[in-house]
Amino acid sequence: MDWEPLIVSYLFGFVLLNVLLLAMAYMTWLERRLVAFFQDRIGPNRTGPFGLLQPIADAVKLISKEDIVPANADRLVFLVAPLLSFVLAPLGALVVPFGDAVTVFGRQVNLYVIDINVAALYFLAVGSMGVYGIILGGYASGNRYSLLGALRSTAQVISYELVLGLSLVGIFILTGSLSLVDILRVQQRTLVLGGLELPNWFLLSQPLAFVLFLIAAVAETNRAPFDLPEAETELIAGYFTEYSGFRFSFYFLAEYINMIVVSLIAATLFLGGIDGPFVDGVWWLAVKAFIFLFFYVWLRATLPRFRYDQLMGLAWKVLLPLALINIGVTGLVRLWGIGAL
Amino acid sequence: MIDFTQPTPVLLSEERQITETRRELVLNMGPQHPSTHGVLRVRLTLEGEMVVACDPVIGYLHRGVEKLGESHRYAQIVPWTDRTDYVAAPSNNLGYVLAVEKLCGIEAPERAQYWRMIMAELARIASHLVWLGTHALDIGALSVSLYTFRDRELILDIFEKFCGARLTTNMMEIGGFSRQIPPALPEMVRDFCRYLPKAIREYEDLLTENPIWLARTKGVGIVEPEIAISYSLTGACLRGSGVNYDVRKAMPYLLYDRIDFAVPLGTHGDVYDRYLVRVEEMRQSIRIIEQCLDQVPADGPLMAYESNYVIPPHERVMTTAEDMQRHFIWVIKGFSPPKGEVYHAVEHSKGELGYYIVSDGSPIPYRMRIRSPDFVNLQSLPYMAQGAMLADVVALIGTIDIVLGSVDR
Amino acid sequence: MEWIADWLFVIPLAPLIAAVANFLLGRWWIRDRAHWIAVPAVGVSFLASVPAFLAVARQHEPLSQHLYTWIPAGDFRVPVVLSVDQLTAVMLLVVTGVSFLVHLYSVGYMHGDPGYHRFFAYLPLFVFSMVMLVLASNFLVLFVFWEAVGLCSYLLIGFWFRRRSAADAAKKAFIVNRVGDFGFSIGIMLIFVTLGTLDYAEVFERVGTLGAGTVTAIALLLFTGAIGKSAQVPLFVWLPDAMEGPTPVSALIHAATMVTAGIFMVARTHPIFLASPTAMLVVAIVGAVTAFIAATIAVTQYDIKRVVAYSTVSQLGYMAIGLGTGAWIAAIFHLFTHAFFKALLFLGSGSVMHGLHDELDMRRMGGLKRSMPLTYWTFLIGAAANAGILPLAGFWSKDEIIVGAWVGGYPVVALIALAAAFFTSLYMFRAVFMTFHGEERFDRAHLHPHDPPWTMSVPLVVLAVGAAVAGFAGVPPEQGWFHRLLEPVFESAMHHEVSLATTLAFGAISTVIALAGLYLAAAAYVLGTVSPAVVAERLGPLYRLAYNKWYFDDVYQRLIVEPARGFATFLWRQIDVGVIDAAVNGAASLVVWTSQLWRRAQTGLVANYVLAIALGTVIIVGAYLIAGSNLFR
Amino acid sequence: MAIEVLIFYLLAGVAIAAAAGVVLARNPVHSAVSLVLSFVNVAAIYVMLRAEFLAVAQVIVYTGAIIVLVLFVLMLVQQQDLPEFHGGRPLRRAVGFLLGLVLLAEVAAAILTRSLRGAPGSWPPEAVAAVGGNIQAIGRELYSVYMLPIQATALLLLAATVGALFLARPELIEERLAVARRLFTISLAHPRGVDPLQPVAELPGPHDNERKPAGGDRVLVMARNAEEFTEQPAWGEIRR
Amino acid sequence: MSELTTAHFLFLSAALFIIGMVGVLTRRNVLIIFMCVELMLNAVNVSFIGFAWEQNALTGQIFALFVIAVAAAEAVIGLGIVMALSRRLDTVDIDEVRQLRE
Repeated sequence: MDWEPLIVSYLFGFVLLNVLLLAMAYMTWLERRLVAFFQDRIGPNRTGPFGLLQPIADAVKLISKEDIVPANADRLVFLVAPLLSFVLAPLGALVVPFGDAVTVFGRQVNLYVIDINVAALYFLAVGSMGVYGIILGGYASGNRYSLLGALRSTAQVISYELVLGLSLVGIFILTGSLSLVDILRVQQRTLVLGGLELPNWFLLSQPLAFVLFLIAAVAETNRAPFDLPEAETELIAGYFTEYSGFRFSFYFLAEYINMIVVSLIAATLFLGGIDGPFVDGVWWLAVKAFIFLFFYVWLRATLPRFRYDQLMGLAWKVLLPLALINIGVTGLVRLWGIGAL
Repeated sequence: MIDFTQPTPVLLSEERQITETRRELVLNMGPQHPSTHGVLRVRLTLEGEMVVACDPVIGYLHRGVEKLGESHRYAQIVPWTDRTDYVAAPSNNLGYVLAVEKLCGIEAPERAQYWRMIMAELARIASHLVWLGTHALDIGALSVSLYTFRDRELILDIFEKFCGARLTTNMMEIGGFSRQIPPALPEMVRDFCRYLPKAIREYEDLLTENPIWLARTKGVGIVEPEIAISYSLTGACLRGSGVNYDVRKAMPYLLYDRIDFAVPLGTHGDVYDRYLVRVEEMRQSIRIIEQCLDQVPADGPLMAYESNYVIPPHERVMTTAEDMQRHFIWVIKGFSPPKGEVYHAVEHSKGELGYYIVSDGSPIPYRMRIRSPDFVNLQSLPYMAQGAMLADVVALIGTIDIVLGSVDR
Repeated sequence: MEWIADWLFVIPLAPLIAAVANFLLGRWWIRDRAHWIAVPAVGVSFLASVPAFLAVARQHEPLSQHLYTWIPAGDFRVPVVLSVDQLTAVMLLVVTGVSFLVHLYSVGYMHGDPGYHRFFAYLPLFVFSMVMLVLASNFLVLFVFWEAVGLCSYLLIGFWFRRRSAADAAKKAFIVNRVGDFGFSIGIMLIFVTLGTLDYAEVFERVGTLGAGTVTAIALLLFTGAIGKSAQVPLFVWLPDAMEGPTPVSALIHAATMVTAGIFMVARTHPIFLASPTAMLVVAIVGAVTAFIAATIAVTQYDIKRVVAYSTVSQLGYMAIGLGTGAWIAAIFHLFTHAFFKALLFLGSGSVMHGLHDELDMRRMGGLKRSMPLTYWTFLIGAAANAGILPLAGFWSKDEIIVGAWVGGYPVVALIALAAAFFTSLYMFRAVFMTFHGEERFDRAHLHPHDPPWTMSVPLVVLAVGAAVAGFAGVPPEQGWFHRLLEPVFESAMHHEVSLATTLAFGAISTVIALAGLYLAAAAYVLGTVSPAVVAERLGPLYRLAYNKWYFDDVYQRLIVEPARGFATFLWRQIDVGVIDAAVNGAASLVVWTSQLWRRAQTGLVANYVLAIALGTVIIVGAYLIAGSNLFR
Repeated sequence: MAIEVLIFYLLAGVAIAAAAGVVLARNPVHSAVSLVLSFVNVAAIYVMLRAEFLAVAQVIVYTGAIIVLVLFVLMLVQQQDLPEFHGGRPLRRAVGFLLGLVLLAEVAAAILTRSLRGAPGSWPPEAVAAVGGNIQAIGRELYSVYMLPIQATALLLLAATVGALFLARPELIEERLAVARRLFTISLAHPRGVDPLQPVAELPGPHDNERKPAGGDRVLVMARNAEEFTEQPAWGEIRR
Repeated sequence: MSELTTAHFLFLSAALFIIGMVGVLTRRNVLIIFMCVELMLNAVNVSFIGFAWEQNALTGQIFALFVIAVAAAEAVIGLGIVMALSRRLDTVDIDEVRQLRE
C-alpha cells in the first residue's frame, strides 16, 4: 500500500481544519462588525485593535464557563451531541479543491484532501448527517423549547436537503461528473457567447440552480431568515437552550464552520472556485467565499424570519418544483445539444 | 362569529380540564422569555406547532399603582403615572392631570395646552418606535429595532431638554407647566419633525413590501370589528379592524379639535393592518406637532393662575404674601378638590387611557382607577392565537403592543 | 424561405405557450394582462405562417418538420410531423390570421369579464389545436386535434357556464359532434385495418388497391365526421346553439375556422373521395340540402347571431357542394373568402351587441346606421360579400361552386344552390336592414350605441378589406392565382373545363338572383311595400317549417333523446341495480361469510404473524440446506 | 493479514455491535443512534466493495432521511406512549432468540458450503473506470437496462407519498381544534357598543373617506371625523 | 482468512439480518421494530453488493439501490402508520394493537 499520498492528504486535512477554525473565529468577529455596521452601531472594538482579539476572548470565556447538564437530560446523548455537530461540520470541506497541484519539498501535493467520484453527494451526505447534532441535542436537553427546535430543524433540514441536492443535478448533467475537481475543470474553460469571452462558471449557465442552492444553503445552515430552530424570539435558543460553556461553543463553531464550508462549496460549484482573472488561485476562492459570507450576514441584518409552515411551503411548493423544472430544462438542453455549455 | 344574543361561557384557564388531550404539549412562554416584552407569561397548549389554547398570565410586575394613588396627595401621584407605561410617560401624565383638572374645574392656558399636545404626540411617536422595533425584532428583523431606538433617542433628547428627564419624565403638572419652555426647544422639535419622515420611510423600505414580513403578518391574528368591539379593544388594535374610534376625535380634549389630522383605519384587521395603522399614526403625529408649533403662541402664561389648585409661580411666592401662603399650603397640605367623581380619557399610543378618580373632598383621592389600554387589549390574545402557529404568538404579542408596567400597574 | 422548414414548430408552439401560461398563472398572477401573452403569441404564429406560405407558394414542394415519434410500437409508428403544402398553407393563413384579428377584437370585447384570463387561455389553445390539425400528416394526429378543437369549442361555448343555456349548448355541441366523430374514428380504424398505416401519403398511395365498397365506406365514414364538425344536415343543430358562447368565439370557431375543419379534412383526403363516386354524390347532395335548408331557416330568424350562424351552415353547404362535385379548389376558395366575411359579420354583430348591451333580437334594433357608421359599413360589406354581390369576395367563390356543380354533371344541385343563393341574399340584407335601417326600436333612453374601441374596430376594418378584395385571388375564374397555387395539391382531381360563356351566364344569373333577394329584403324592411307578416301568414306551414328549423331539434328530441333516456333509466333500474349490483353484493356476502369462518385463526397480534413468518423462513432455509438447491426444480 | 481485512473487521465489528445496540437499548432514541452508527459503518464497507454511490446513497437516504424521520416521530410520540422494554410475553422472546440462532446456524452452513458461482458480470473495475467511475457506470446501467424498474420505483415512491399524505391528513388536527375552540374560547363578548341586529343601513351612512394606499394591495381609510362610518370589508372571506 | 472474500460480507449480512430479525421478534415498540426492519433490508443490501463485488457486476448494486428506494417508501408509509396509531390509539405497543383482527 502506498502510504505517501495518504499522509500528505492527512496533513493537508489537518492544515485545512486549522485554517477553518481560524476563519470561523474571525467570521464571528466579522459578522459582529458587519451587523453593527448595518445597524448604525460600532460592534466589538475594545479587545485588541479593532476588536481583533475578541474571538480569542470569547473562546476563553466560553471554555472557562461551567458545563451544565440539566437534571432531566439524557446525559450521554446530551454530552455527545455537540461533539457530533462539531465533528461533522468541517468534513464537507475535504472535497473542496483549493487549487492545482503544487510542489512542496519536491513532492507533488494536491491542494485537496480527497477527490472522490461522488464528492458532491458526499457533501450532501455530510450535511444530512449534521442534523443529528441538532436533533439529538434538542431531544437530550429535556426541554420543550429544545425539543421544538429539534423538531423544526429536522423537518427543515430534510426538506432543504432535497432542494440543495436537486439544485445541483443541473450541474451534474452538464459536467457528467460528481467530482468537484472535474466540475472545477469544466468551469475553468472559457465560454464564448457571441463574441464575448466569459468564464464557464455555472452561475451563468445555471442561474436558477444557483439561486435555489443559495436559498437552500442558508436554510441548511440554519441562518436567518431560516433560523427557525434557534429562533431566539420564539424558542429562546432552540436546540441549544440548555447548553453552556464549551458544549455551547461547539454548536456555535459548527454553525459557522458550516457556513464557511457551504460558501466554499457554492463558490466551487457555481463561481468557478479558484478560477479567476489574472492568476488562478486559492485567493479567488477566498474572495468568492467571502462574498457568500457577506451575503449571509447581510441577510441576517435585513430579513425577518419565516414561519415554520411558510418555510415548509417554500421548500415544497416553490423551490422543489423550480428545481425540477431546472433539471428538466437542463436535461433537454443537454439532450438537444443547444449551445456548447 | 360570536353570537351576541347568547351569553358566552367563560372557562378559566387554570381550571381547565385536560381530558382527551394527551398529545398536547403545554409550553410556558415566559415570564422569562425574550419576546414577551418583560414579564408576561403565556401558557400555550400546542399541537405540533399549532396553538390550541393560549392563556396570558399577568401580574408579575404588579406594583399597586392604583392603591398607591389612594395614599398620596393629588400632585404626588403624577410621578407614579410615569411608571405605568414607561415608554410613553408624558401621555400617562397627561391623562392624569386632565382628569384632576376636570375634577377641579380648571383649565390650563392655551400655550400650555399646545405644548402638552406636542409632548403627548412625541410620546406617541416614541412609543410606536419602541413598538415597531420590538415587533420587528420578534418577527426576526434584527436591524429595524436598532434604527427605531436610534431615532427614539432624539425624542428622549427633546424630553430631556424640556424637563430634564428622559424616561420617566413627570413633565405635566396640574394646571399647566410651571417651568418655562427652553428657547431652543421649538427648533429642536421642528428638526425632529423634518427628520422623522425620512426615518419612517427607511423602516417601511425594510418592512412594508418585504415578502417575508407580508407572509408573517398578513392574515395573521385577524380580529373582526365586532369581536374587537366586544373585547373593548382600543387604539390601533381597534382601528386596525376598521372601527373608527379615536378619543382625540370622538371626545376631543386639549385643542385637538383645532388640528387637522386623520385617523387611519385598517381594512383587514390583521397584524399587517395594525402595523400600517401605527406607522401612519406616526406620520399623523408629525402633522399634529407641526401644526401645534405653527399655532402655539410664543408668549403667554403656561400655568393656570389664581387658583388654590395650582402651585403659584415662583416670583410671586417670593413677592406676595397671599401667594406665599398658598404655596405653603399647597406644598404642605396639598389641595382638596370638590367632592365627586370624574373619568377622563386620552388617546394613548396604545389606546384609550382613562383615569377615574373619586374625591371625597380630602387632599387624597378616595379611589383612583386606571383604565390602561394594553391590559384590555391583551385579552384578545387568546382569541387571536387560537389556531395560529407558535411563531405567530410572538407576532401577536407584538401587535397588541403591551407594556407590562401598564398591564400589571 | 426554406429556412422556415426548421421553424415550423413555432406556429403551434407560440399559442400553446400562451395557453399554458394563461391557464396556469392566469388566475392569480396574469389576470387582466392575459392578452399581453395571447395576442402576441398568435401574432407570432401568423408571422411564422407567412414565410411558410411563401415558401410553398414559390416552390411547390411540401415542407415538413419531424418533431418526435409519438407512438413507437413495433412496426406501428406514429411520428408527429408538421407538414405544409399549399392547402395547409392557405388554411394556416386563414386560421392564424383570422385568429389574430379575433384575439385583438376580444381584448376590447371581453374587457372586464371575470374569466378574462380563462378566455385567453382557451382561445390560444384552440388556435394551437387547429393549427396542429391542419399541420398533421397522419390520421391519428389529425384525429387527436380534431377532438382537441372539439374540446376547445366545448369550453368556449360554455365559457359563461353559469348560464344554463350556455352550458346546455356546449353539451349539445359536444354530443352532436360525438356522433360525427364516432363515424370518423371508425373510418380511421377502417383505414388502419385495411391499409395498415395512417400516414397520409401512404394511405393515398394505396387507396387504389382497395375495393370500391371499402373505399366508399371509408369515405362516407370520414364524411360523417365532416358532417358533425362542419354542421351539415342532419347534424347542423349544434351550430346555431353554439352562439351562446362569446361573440369572438362564434366568429373564430363557428364561422371562420373550426367548422371548416370538416371541409378541410375532406379536401385533404380527396384521393379517397375521388376513388368513390358514390361518396362524392352523397357529399354533393348533403351539401345542397344543407345550403338550402339553412338558408330558408335563416330568413325566418330574428336573433342576429343566429341568422349569421345559419348563414354559416348554408355556406358550409356550398363548400360541401364544391367538394362533392369535384370543384375542390372552388370549395377551398370559398372557405378562404368565407372566413373573411363570416368573421366580419360575427364581429360586426358582436359590435352591435356591444353597443346595445347584449341585445340580440333584431326586432329591438334598427336605425343603427347613424350611431355606428363604421360597424354599419363593415357589416354591409360582409353581408354583400356573403350574398354574392359583384365584385365582393363571396360572388367569385360561390359562383365558381355553382358553375362547378353545373359542369360537373350535377345540374339539380346547381339549381338548388341557386335557389339557396336567393335566400342568402334575402336573409343577409334582411339582417342589414332590420339592424341598421328604419326606426330605432331599442330603448333610446338607456342605450347609446356607439362604435367600439380601436381594438375592436381595427379587426372589423381589416376583415372588411379582406371581404372586399379576397375574391380577386380567384379571378379570373378557374385560372386565378388561387387556383394555380392549389393545383399541385389536387393534381389527381379531374379538371372542369368551363367555357367563358357558361361562366358569364352563371355570373349574370347569380347576380340577378342576389339582387332579387336584395330587392325583396329592401321591399319588406325599408320600402315597406311588402309586409313580412303577411307573407309569413300566406306561406303558413312553410314559414312555420322554416321558423322551427325544419323541426330537426324536435325530431331529435322525440326519436333519440327521449328513447335514450328511457333506455338508460331501464338499464339503471333493472339491469344495474337488479342484476349487477345483486351479483356483486352476493359475491361480497359470500366472501364475508367465508371470512367469518377464517377469522377465528386471526389473533390480530402482528407479533405473532411475524413469528410465523420467521418460522417459515427458518424451515424453508433449512429445507434448502438439507435438500440442496434442486429442491424446487 | 492485509490492512483491508483489518479495516473490514473493525467496521463490521462496530456495525454488528451497533446493530445489537439497536435491539438491546431501552431508550428508542439510543436505538436510533445505534442504528445510525451501524448504517454509517455499513456505508464504509460499501466503499470497500467499490460501491461509492451506494455508500453515499445509504448515508443520504438511510441516515439522512429515514432515521431522522424515525427520530422525528419518536419525539412526536409522547414518552408515555412508548412500551416498556421488559415485561410481558417472555415465551415469545425466547422463541425469537431461538429462531434467530437457528437461522444463523443455517445461513452460516449455507455460506460455508456455498458452491454456486454466477457468471462473471460485464463491469470489471477497468470497465467502470473507463466510463468515469462507479456512479457513471450505475447511471448507464440504470437508465438503459433497468429503465422500466426505475420507472416502477418512481411510481412506488409517488404512491407512498400519496399514502403518507393520506395518513397524515390534517383533518384530525382540525377536528381536534374545532373541539378545542368550542371549549376553550375565552371571550368577554358582551353586547356592547354595537347591536348586531341593527341593520347596517341605519348606521351613519358611509362618507367619502380618503383612502390611502399603504403597502401592496392594502389601503388605509383615513377618517377625519369621529362619526364617520367605514363600510365593512368582506370579513367572511378573510376569516381563517 | 488473510484476504477478503465474499464470505466475509455474507457473514456480516447474515449477522445484521438475524439481529434485525430477533429485534423484530422480541421488541414491542413499533418504532424499534421498524428500525429493525430497516436493519434487515440493509443486511440484504450488504449481500447484494458483496455478490456484485465478487462477480464484477453492477446488477447487485442496482438491486441495492432499488431496495433503498423501496425502504424509503416503506419508511414513509410505516412512519405515517405509526403516527396514525399513536394519534388514534395513543400507543405504539405492538401488543396493544389488535386492529388486524377485525
